[in-house]
Amino acid sequence: MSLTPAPIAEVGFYEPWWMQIVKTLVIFGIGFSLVPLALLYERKLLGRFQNRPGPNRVGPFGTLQPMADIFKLVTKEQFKPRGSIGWLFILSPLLAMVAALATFALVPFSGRPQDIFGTPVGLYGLDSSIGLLIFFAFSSIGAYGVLLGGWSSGSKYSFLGAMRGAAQLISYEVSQGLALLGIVMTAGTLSLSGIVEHQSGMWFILPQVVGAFIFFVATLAEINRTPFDLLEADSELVAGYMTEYGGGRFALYYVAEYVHLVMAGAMFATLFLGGWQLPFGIDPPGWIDPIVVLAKTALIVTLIVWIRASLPKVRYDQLMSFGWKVLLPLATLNALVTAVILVVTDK
Amino acid sequence: MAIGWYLAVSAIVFAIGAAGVITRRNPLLVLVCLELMLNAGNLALISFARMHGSQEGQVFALVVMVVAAAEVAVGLGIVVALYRNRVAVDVDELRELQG
Amino acid sequence: MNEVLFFIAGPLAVIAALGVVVLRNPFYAVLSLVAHLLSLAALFLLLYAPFVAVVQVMVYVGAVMVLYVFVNAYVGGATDATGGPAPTLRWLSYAIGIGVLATVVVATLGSSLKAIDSDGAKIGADFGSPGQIGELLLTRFLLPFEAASFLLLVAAVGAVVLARRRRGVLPGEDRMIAALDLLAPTGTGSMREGVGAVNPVPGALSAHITPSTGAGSPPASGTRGDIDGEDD
Amino acid sequence: MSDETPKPGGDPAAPAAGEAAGPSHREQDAPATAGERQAAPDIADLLGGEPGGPLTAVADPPADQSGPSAYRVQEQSIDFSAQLRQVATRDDAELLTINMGPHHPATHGVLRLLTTLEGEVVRDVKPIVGYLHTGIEKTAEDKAYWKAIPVIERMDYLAYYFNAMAYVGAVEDLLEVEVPKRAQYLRVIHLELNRIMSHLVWLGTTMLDLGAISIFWYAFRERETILDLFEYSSGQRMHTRYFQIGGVAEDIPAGWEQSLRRFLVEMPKRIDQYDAMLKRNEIVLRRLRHVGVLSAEQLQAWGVTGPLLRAAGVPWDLRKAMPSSSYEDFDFQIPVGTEGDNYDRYLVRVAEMRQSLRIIEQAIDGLPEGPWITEDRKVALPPRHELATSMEALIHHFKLVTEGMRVPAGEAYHAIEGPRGELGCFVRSDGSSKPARVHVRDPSFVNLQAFGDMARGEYIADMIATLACLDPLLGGIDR
Amino acid sequence: MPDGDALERLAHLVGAEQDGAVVATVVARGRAEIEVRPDAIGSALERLRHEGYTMLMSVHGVDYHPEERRLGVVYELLSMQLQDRVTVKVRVSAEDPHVPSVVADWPTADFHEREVFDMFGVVFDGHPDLRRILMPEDYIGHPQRRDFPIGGEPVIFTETERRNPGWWK
Repeated sequence: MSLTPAPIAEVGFYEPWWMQIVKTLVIFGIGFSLVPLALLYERKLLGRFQNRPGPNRVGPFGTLQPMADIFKLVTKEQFKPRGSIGWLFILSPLLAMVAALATFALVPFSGRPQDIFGTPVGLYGLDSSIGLLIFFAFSSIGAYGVLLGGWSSGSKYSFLGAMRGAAQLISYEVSQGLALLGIVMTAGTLSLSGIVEHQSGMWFILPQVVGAFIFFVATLAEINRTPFDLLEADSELVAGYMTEYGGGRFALYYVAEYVHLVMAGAMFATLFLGGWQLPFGIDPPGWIDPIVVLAKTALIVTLIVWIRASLPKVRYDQLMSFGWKVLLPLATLNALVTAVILVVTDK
Repeated sequence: MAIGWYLAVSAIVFAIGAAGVITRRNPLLVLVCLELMLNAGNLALISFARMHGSQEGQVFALVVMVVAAAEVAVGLGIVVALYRNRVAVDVDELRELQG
Repeated sequence: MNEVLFFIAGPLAVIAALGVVVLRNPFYAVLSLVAHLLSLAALFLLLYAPFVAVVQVMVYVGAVMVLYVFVNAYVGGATDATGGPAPTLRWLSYAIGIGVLATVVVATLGSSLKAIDSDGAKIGADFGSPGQIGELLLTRFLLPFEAASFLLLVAAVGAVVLARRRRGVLPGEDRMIAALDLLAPTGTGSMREGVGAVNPVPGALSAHITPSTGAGSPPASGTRGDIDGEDD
Repeated sequence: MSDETPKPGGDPAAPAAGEAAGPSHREQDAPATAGERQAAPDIADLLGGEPGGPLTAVADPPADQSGPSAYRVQEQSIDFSAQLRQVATRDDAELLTINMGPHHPATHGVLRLLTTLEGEVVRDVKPIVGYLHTGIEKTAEDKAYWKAIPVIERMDYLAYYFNAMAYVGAVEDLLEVEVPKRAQYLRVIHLELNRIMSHLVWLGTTMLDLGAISIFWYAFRERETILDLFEYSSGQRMHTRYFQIGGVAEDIPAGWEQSLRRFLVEMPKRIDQYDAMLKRNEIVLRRLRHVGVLSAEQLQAWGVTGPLLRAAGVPWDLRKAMPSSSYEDFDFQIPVGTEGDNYDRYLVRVAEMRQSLRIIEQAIDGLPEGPWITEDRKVALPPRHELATSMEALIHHFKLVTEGMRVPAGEAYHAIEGPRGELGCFVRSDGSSKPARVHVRDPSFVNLQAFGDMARGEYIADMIATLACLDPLLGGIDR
Repeated sequence: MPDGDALERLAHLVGAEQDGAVVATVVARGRAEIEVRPDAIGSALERLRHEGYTMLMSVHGVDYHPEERRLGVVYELLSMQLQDRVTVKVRVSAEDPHVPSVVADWPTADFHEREVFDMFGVVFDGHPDLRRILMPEDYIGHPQRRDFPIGGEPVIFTETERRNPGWWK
């Protein structure tokens, strides 16, 4: 029994059990420490877009502002509305948080095993042959955090927000998945590091520009970002599903949102921007690879923040019809055209 | 892990589902219990696939999932239609469907 | 490792299945089914069916069950019919359940399946991978595959036809008084309730079916909108 | 719970008001209310149909104060407001009543909207106002004419110059005092600056409601410049009390004109930038076009004026139609829309900002020399230097500061074109030094009535956009 | 503003609708005013609408406290065609403060009449929804009346009252 490989993951080479635990902790730590960074980055960037300095009081250049925010939220009183369902109300933010953080394990930061203290270590948590599917599986579990959180709050605003949110997440997940069919067909694998390896010649953003566009737009809706931030819809539904949340539980939702933001950047970088690969055949030493991935992630995050600074948000019915009537047919067409081209050019 | 264990779980879940279909009166929950039975079948299929080392069982499981999804779509459509037209939702009182 | 995972996921699946049958609140029953499906997905992984497991989570948990939760919230989480099944029916159901269990156990154990107490046949590394399953689906099982997809299409159309509104909502049309009119206003957060002028909770009507919105706690809690609830 | 249900009316034969209600001042009010009791059957029917009606309960609280008290009885009338008006739906439609406000990010203050939704579609909406009522009109009755200006200014807190202008104009009508030309021009400059400022706040908050966050900061940047100008000329940024009866408080300081001209050069470029961001933005177009449409006839029936009416194609602007304060001297246009949807409202307001800039430019170019407040010593304070030399000036100063001016008895209604429509002030004088009645016809108050017609049948998100484009100001509505 | 002659013509037209409807006419300081009997207000406004005064801009309540028929309701009419205004006034006694509502013909009067009712206690017969508008629903008295006492008003909220009835005494 111990001779058969672990069915969940094919890690490619065997890592000792302690290394797996260390990796888990490190990934968790990176995920958590990226959140305040992303938070600060977005606020600073928004500040510049809006002609103001942004946070600049706490710590040098306001760098400690996100920590102060999180500290403030965590130390606040925890309360539950009287109409809420207690255990679900507590569980839902945790669910959202766990589902968001779990996807972090899938991002490959380097294709080569790095030699750390004499042990070869793959710079990823999990490189499964179905990595892409696992990513989608976790993001569909994430919808439960929204749905249950809004439902258990016992408020009409939360309820409406949750219903909207769940419908939006499910609808756009379809387009998001279909948009990736093209690269899956081209690369011939669902493994994320396999997809990155396949981009050594040309990044997928060039041949799959339509797919990249659809994936990006659908991702904006999936991670609840302008112009699709209707889960919160603060102008009509106050804050949507998290209206009744405060303190630490709100912080969990908030953190999950920023994990999603970073994950969106990382996934786009992995799938379309060549992951750790650099163009023009530049082959840097292995320790550069994670930095390359993070830099590409930051690029996408910047783009998302830029969109937030400039665009209004759409209406709910417009969001739905855009998703089903524009993105979905376009994604299907993209998959079909890719398939035809593959068949024609290949054999 | 012996395959028998998985089959045992499958059998128990199937029995629970069967009992639920009989006891439950809310059509929504009847559907839910049907899902239980279908999933017990799925588990058995996949166990047998593992046992024989052939993947046909997994393919069947996938087909069962599709059938279950179709059943859910229609079933929930019926529940919503029922709810729109009637206030109480109780399978024992649905005489109209008897034709 | 596999044994540990099995003895976590297996009992969890059974307990969650029991919860589906036993829990009175439909919302909790559906959530229980979600837990059951997740533990089944873990079992599938242990059985070297990673693709089926992920599809289980993506399709079943991610889409089908969300639909259930939706409909549940929409229908208002009406509790299982008042009083539950009749005692005879309940005992009958127990009997049937046990009978089915016995039949299945006898059928599997008594069929003298050779490998039932083994770990299963030798399998390759890519057993159950998407590539293998896809190949099977598009070669040997093409007809079931097409039939299933056609079934799905028909079901989708059927569901839309079933659940759509019968007529459009036209402004100016006279409104017929329906049973819902008498029930829905209580608990929908009218101003009367806001000031405590009406008491939304007690009384047979509002206990029997909660408002169409389902916005709020399960009907069992019974104190929603009760602004006088706590300390006077 | 059951003992909390309100009891009807109390005993109609309960003892007189003074005994039960306690505070002695109620006795003064009792005859009037008791008089209504005889004449109130129909209104009692309206308010809840309880025997004797709520007004009876006003006069006669139940003698037994231990149980649910008199104040709960009043809520019978609330019941009425919860009814759904004009909800035309099929019998199988599910309705959801949702209470937006008084504390809600998108209601522009403490407005409360009792909204009936069918899915995402608004079937009925009832605005409930009064949460910001501060009794300014009552307060003004207790102040000398020229000391009432600061309170009047605080009604519509984004159009304080307009509030002051309407009130001051009405008092000047009563006094028949001549306002010097320079004062009139200075008033025009400040009014138009105020109009731009008000529209800027509208632009920022409306786009914030649509989800565009940055435009808010840009609009407030320009608003800051205008507030700096106000501070420069009057010492205050808001509620400046710059307009006086008979003129303005002070001449513009040295250097103010240069600051204003810098602003006049800068502002058109800024408006171009807003247009570049919003005017052709696909999402803005989709959110605003064909939304919240109301025909000109309906708008006029609801008494709506200002940009809303102009957006529906009616070129009605009091600055042109009934010019006061030298508006006839200036060359400007009235922007009108065609369809009357939210997008037209947006276009009209932005175009109005450009026209206001034109007016300001002409006014500052042609600013006449001369006094900035009337020479009538009965109305305006004498200049500081006269106090040291003239006994008469000292007497006038003393009389004005201690008692105020006496205004001949009569009534006046002075209406000007505010940023939100016709802003009129009704002043009744009984010949004393305090106004006997001040009533402001605030445009937001009137325009809000049309909101139900605009929002019914729209999506809930469009309802928010429509409300934002209506531009209600709760300070003005509640007064 | 119509001059004296024009106002007399309007008053004549209004009076022709109903005998003795016009009580007085006033032209003073840029303001033309027709005072009519309370029961004639509907027909008077309707007549003036035919004369081009199609918009009702405002309704003011006034309290002429020491004088008799002390409550007044002032209707400000506007004609967009003539670019002109005319004022119609009715006065009622505080003992019998009843004025027919004009909401059916002039929807804009809705909030105005509610405000006048709220502040002065003038009851508009036929108003579809005559409730308090600015003051709280459970407020007692009509605060804009001239004899309404100022100061010392207890601040009463339903919530406090419910918990501690009669606390203000």
